[in-house]
Amino acid sequence: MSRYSAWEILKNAVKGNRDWTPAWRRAEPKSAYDVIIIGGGGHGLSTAYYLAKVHGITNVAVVEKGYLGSGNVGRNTTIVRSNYRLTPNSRFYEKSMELWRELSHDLNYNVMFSPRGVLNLALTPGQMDTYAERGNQMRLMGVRSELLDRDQVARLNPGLDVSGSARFPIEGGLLQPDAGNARHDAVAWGYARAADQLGVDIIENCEVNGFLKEGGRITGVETTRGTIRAAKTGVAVAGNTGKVMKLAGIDNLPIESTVLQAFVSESIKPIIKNVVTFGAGHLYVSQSDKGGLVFGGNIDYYNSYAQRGNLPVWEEVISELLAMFPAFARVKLLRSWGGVMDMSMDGSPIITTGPIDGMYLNAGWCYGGFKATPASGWCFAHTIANDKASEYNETFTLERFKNGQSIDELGAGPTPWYH
Amino acid sequence: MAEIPDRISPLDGLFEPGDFGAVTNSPGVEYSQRLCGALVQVQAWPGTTGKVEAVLKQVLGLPVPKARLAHMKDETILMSTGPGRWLVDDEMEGLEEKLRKALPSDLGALTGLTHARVVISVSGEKAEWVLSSGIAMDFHVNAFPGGGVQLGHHHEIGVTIHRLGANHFELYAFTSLAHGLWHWLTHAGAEVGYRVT
Amino acid sequence: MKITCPYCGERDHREFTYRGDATAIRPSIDNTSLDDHQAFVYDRKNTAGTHRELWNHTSGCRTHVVVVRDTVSHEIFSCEPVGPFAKQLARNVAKLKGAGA
Amino acid sequence: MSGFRLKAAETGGKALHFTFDGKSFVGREGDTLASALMANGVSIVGRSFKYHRPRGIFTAGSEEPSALVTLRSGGRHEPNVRATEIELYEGLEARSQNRWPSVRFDLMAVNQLAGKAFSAGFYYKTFMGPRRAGHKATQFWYFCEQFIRRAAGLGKGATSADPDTYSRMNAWCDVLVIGAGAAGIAAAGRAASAGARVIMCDERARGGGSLTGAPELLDGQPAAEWASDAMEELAELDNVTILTRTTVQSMFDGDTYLAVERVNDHRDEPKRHQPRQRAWTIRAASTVIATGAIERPIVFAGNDRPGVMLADAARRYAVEYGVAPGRAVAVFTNNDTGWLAARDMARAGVIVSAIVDVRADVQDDVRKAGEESRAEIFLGAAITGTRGWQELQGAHVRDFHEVSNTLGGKKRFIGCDCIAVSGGWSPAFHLTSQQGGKPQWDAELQAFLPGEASANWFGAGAMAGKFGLRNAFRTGEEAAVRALTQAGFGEGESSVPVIEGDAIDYAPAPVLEINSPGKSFVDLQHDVTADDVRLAHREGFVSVEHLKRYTTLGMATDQGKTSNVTGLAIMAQTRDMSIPEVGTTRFRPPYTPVALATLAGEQYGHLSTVRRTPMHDWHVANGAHMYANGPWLRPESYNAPGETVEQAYIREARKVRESVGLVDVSTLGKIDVQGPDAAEFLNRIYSNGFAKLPVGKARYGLMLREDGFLFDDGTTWRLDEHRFLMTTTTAGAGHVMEHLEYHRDVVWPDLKVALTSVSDEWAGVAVAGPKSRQVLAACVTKCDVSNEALPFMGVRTGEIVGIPVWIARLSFSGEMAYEVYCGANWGQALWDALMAAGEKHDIVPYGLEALSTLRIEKGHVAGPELNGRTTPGDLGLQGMVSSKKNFVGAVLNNRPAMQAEDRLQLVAIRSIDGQRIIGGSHLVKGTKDEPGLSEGHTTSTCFSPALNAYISLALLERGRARFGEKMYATNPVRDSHVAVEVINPHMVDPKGARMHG
Ligand SMILES: Cc1cc2nc3c(=O)[nH]c(=O)nc-3n(C[C@H](O)[C@H](O)[C@H](O)COP(=O)(O)OP(=O)(O)OC[C@H]3O[C@@H](n4cnc5c(N)ncnc54)[C@H](O)[C@@H]3O)c2cc1C
Ligand SMILES: NC(=O)c1ccc[n+]([C@@H]2O[C@H](COP(=O)([O-])OP(=O)(O)OC[C@H]3O[C@@H](n4cnc5c(N)ncnc54)[C@H](O)[C@@H]3O)[C@@H](O)[C@H]2O)c1
Ligand SMILES: Cc1cc2nc3c(=O)[nH]c(=O)nc-3n(C[C@H](O)[C@H](O)[C@H](O)COP(=O)(O)O)c2cc1C
Ligand SMILES: [Zn+2]
Repeated sequence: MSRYSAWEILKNAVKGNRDWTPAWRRAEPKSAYDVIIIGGGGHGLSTAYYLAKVHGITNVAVVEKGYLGSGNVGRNTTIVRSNYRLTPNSRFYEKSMELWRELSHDLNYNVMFSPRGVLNLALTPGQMDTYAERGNQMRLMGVRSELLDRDQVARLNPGLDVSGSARFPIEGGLLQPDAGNARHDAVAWGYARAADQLGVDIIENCEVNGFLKEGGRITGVETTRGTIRAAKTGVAVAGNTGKVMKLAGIDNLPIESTVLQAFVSESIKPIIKNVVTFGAGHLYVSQSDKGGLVFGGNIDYYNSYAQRGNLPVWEEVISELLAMFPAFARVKLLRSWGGVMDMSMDGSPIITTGPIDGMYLNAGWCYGGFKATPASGWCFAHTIANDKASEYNETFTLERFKNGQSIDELGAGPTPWYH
Repeated sequence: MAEIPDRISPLDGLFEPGDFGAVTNSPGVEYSQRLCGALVQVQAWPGTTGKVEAVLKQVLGLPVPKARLAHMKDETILMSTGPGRWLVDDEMEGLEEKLRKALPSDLGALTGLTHARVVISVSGEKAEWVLSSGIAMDFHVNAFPGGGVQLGHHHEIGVTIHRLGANHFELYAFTSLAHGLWHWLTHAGAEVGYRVT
Repeated sequence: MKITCPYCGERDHREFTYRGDATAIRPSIDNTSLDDHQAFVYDRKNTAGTHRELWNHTSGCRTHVVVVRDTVSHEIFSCEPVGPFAKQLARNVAKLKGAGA
Repeated sequence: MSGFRLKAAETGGKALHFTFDGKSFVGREGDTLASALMANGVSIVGRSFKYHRPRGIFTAGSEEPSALVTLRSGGRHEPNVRATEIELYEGLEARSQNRWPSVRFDLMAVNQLAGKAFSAGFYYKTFMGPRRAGHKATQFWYFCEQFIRRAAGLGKGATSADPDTYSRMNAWCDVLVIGAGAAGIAAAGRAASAGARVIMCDERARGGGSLTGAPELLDGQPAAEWASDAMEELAELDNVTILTRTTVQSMFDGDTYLAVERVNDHRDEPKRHQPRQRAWTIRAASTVIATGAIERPIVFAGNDRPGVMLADAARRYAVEYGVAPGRAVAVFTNNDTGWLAARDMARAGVIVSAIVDVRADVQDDVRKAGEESRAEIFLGAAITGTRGWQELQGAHVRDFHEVSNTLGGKKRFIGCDCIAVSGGWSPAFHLTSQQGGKPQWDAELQAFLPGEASANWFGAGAMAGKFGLRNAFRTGEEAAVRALTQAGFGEGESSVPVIEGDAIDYAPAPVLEINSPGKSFVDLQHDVTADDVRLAHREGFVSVEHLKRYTTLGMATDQGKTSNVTGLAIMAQTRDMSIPEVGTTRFRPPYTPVALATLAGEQYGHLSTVRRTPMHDWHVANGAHMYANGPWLRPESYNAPGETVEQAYIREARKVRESVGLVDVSTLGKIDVQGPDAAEFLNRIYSNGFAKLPVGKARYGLMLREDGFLFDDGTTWRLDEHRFLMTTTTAGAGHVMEHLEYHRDVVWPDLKVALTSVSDEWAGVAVAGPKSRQVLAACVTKCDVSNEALPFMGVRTGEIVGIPVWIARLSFSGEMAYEVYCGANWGQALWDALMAAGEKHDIVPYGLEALSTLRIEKGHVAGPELNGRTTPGDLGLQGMVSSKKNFVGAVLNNRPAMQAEDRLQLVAIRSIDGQRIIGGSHLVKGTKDEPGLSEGHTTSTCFSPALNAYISLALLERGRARFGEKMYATNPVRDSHVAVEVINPHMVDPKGARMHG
């Protein structure tokens, strides 16, 4: 398999692009592996990659029920940031940023990580203070952040309504200049290709529908393509955590599945620079390289495993978008879709050994797991390889809910539909 | 002793009589507003519904309407607004005291809402059309007959709606949000023309 | 989705507020077991399929209801009242359904 | 292509003037922009997305991939409008897009030269840039990206707000009929006859669907006339609503549909008082979907040249618009409908130069239609390439063997400036797919059909694969009967017309690509070629969803309406599989792109409603800067001319401590809690005791969430044995109400408690300061306000200027203070009366800033401290957590981590050297340059006139043990680093002498 480069492209172009080979092998499941990762999303694939690359564990299979990247990694609004307030989150997501910055080289795949800046708009002086508090925490943690006033915000994103007569007039905003977005599909494909090159088997169209248990220990999985044994089984199935864990007899988890919708407009020439979020409601928007405005907002407030949402959230999200950018009035919505979110009870993730021997759980990503993809895989690989959390995920346990150490970034309490 | 100052409607200053929007010969809708002399919510306990109904009947001289209906007599409107719950709108003040005497707390609860709502009347040929444009509710007479009462909302503004006739509604709007409701009514009414009286 | 409120009739789900899994029962007021409370607050079956859940008709009569809904297809199978007036309202539901409202 | 207006049509219709790229043209009433451009011989309308190749008009409807223009200007500027849909109006102004400098000569077309290198997925393989560490690693891509972003994209967005308005409509019906073609009309008629409430929507300007250009006679009448009569008759029925120019965009759960009515897009600007568009939310008991079918092309080399279009579109231009799509039209087809298109065009006066059919033979009546068109016939042949520079000049034809899918024989040239292609028909089941319905492949029809119903809908006509007018009418009525049954109605009456005309076979030959040298386009807008599909295959992107994402096939503004099936066919062939084995991608809403403002509806420009207190206008008139607090607007401070907010609030706060001030507290949440069990209920809700609160007394209460964290606070007054008035924070009111109702209904339904929001019933004014009692004494009647009669926390009724009031002696500021409540309609009068009574004490109105300053000085917590992560213990309120009773949150509040000593605890800090402490600071030990890690942070910051210092409340690790410690309040994002001392938060009057006095 060839390395990708501009030179390769030219060479192939001359030959009519006839020599390109599959980005990853269509592996057939073997009967046993050292590690099985369930879920061919961003987290599952990155876990496999770091298992092979960092820990030298290459006898690994990633089993994916549909096509690779068919879950949330393929349907998110691609925001990558580490502008967190609470220390455990801050440390973890900044680790992720470090990995993002090197990722295209590391994978020899351009994941189009684009540090165009993530800007949170503040709409009251009180919100400015809250943002300053967060911005300062970022600085103290070594993460770049800037508090911008109204003029600075407007200069970066000319279409913003900064008239001051708005229902929620813009005061300024918090900018993380090194944050931005990345091309979602490329992240999945890039990890898959790189893992595959290190010997990982990527097995698509293979749904896990049971677990093998011996003496209270998980020893493999049953799938639509047969039984596969493994010394260790990692679960990274995002919105499907509830379903999959039930197969292992875990009936209760601090997770609820809900739908989050995303939207993309028709392509227009570049009009906004940053990823912009609105402070008076839940809304975020950026412009894709293709020119579409990619945006999203609140979850549909009820539990759901349907990958589609409903109209009230459209109306809410789009009204907010136009309150921020009134000039987008006649830009047209092209497509909307939904993804199933694993909302944890405090809005923060879980990367842990257990809850059964031989099993490892990676879940609870809510709206925000795309940006975590590299660090999540890195930490999960560490946890699986060493049977022990790394320093970055030692607080992301299941026990925290029991002992009162929730990591509640929003302070919304154990009410997933408010996170 | 000083005379009690006039009550001021939350719509004062906005509610300007005249014809607006696409009025050609006659407006599609007419709007007017009023404050209630007294507006009182009555809530029965699960076991006392019958007794409360008897009290209401006796004090108001009105039969008690079934769910989602209203009865009117003279200046009094008795609306059913929830399970074991009614709203009494009376032209005269003093209703709350009258009811309180007749209704001890082991029968039910009374809450004065006289200042909490302003009543906006929407009438005319296009009344149903205008209301449908902003309230997610089936206004067809089969679903919402004359004499009916429904609770609904326009965005975050809750409204209790009493249909007096085919083309006549009264909206009980929250005082602090009345501006917003009025804003929408003028927007929606402009297309068919509206008269403010 | 449309939910048939036992008092108001069939309405758009936007008028209702989701209030979570209805199978999670709050321990009684004099139960002081930490485990029981933890289970109630944090543990969820998170069912894929038929789900009993609470909704409140916030933009209508403010009645709480237990809705049985499929979390995969979003089909709604039933809507029963809870709360002090549950019994009274249960009769209403039957009527409302009959009227096709 | 060089279209022109056909002779027969030259005189009809009013002339309408319009411009395209600044050039003036004349069209006719009834034209679309596309037909008018075509009539004027304009053939290049735009440029493609990637290669910037010239693009013409491809279809005659909403499925158009190519003819996208920018319409109007200023705030009405709108990019990416399909010329095939926009109805011509006088003065229409359109521009081509994605080209520079002009549409005929576009410099960006150099992209084509690198065509092979620009193949699918090329970005992923390069632009990684030189390998460098850290931030620099990504800079190369970030740099390149800006150029790529500029080259991509279609039209430009507007830069100013839209002057138009938008509206919404809610509708309910028994039977919704989507599509007003033959099937839709039949369904609506049948449903109406049964007395059902019917709504019928069609996206076109007039109903009739394919009937408008159909050659058949219905009941002896031309189809178009019959259709318009039928539409009129339906429109007259009371139980039928017909919405034209209305596209049903989305099907949602529970038979809820979103439809968009283009009320005024066919006009220069909206009629006065009318919205531009209206978004309908239609809730149906049952639905008939009769959305017809979309024609698809055959892919061949050079098939993107302007002049290549769909056969039915070419036919419609000739028959419906009286415009010849070219001087010489060649038809290329794999099915019979292409032949009928040729015949109908010829009948309308168009010269059809050739009919090329991949099939070796056709039925006699089809052959007859061919003869009537006077075209040269090529059977068992295919177009293998086109000739022309920018526009089409002719095509190459070779023999084609359908079964082996191979080309043979000699290349022949046919002159033509338009190729009308038909690759068969794809039923328009987009709406059902949106709901997750799995389409099913019909091998006979070579098409996906909608598959099983996921909700109460019934397909009819071409949408259900029932082609032909007779089928359309029959299945339309059948679907209506099923829908009627579903909605609880009888069967109604049938009224199918007598149909005279062709009965043809719609099944095409399974040929969707002619593989010959040259660029063959599958997705015309995104420039996805057949080679790209094969490349995707080679690289392993073989799942349809991967194919789509890797090549962007079907992801353009047309969402692949005319390209999805051809793309699948090529992938299927490459994988040596059948099309259904390859599968199809999922359609998602909306059906066609929808203006964002339409979806915001009447909310465009009016986000959430403001809640206003009765004194709102007074505040504004008296210099208040209004500030969003929850849904309310509240005065921040009352600024005298020239005064800054800081100067104003310091003045206001000082005045309160010295004399007296008043503040509007109408925004506090107020809940009427009544009933025999009200006290018990409150006792379970609050963490402190309420059972024994005496009548006529208020108590400050804390509420916890289920998880034991602080939720809200406020005072609750016992007005009566069984009647309480609870107040909540302004922002928390809604959630508290829901919390209470939930517990009453779900947890303790046996308690007799009534809960009613009375926030809007009461206006509230707080009067605070050492002179507050004198102010009240001067205006209150029927109530003794002396310290003895109205002690601290006492609640009484009285009157002020005749207005009945509740007076509660509460203090948020630490001063002697009262809250006075009256009916909201008297709020302003009460305010005026208190202002007048305070005049001789120089009473001042004070805003949120001063309010906050006073409570900070006193160490009272509020919103910023109740951040959802704090416990009563954290805030020094452990004393308010009863250990003698059970209440909501009690058990989980006792978890060890929540009682731990190393938590962040409430303290105050005071600036040591007079430097200002700025909001959002963190508490650290280190220097400005090396601050170290955060040990805590400020929550509420102000200048304290009482202490004459900058102070702040703060949450600090183990804070209560650290009074007296010196630290820094660091604020790097605001560039400050202030030396502070940690102090007890009860800064002013810790013993409470002032408020008890
Ligand atoms: C609309 C939307 C917008 C979002 N926006 C952002 C954003 O802007 N920024 C951000 O950081 N995050 C965002 N997120 C969240 C982010 O996408 C997810 O948190 C993250 O992708 C989850 O991790 P993953 O990639 O491993 O999940 P997935 O991609 O969902 O991977 C899980 C995989 O497991 C597979 N699977 C499930 N069950 C089985 C089984 N039984 N057997 C085999 N395989 C199985 C699934 O098919 C799936 O492919 C968004 C999410 C959504 C839905
Ligand atoms: N040229 C041809 O030969 C040709 C082409 C198409 C159909 N037909 C024939 O015409 C008859 C089809 O009748 P039919 O009624 O099934 O289809 P139709 O094409 O006559 O009508 C479908 C109608 O639905 C409308 N529509 C589509 N999607 C919509 C949406 N989302 N919202 C609102 N409106 C929408 C279209 O504008 C159109 O008017 C059949 O006989 C068919 O074979 C013939
Ligand atoms: C960042 C981003 C940008 C997208 N841009 C487009 C687009 O330009 N055109 C399009 O058709 N779909 C676009 N999509 C949506 C996908 O087509 C698709 O809807 C999404 O991946 C979910 O898959 P599904 O609809 O097959 O369930 C985009 C998706 C994402 C995540
Ligand atoms: Zn209700």
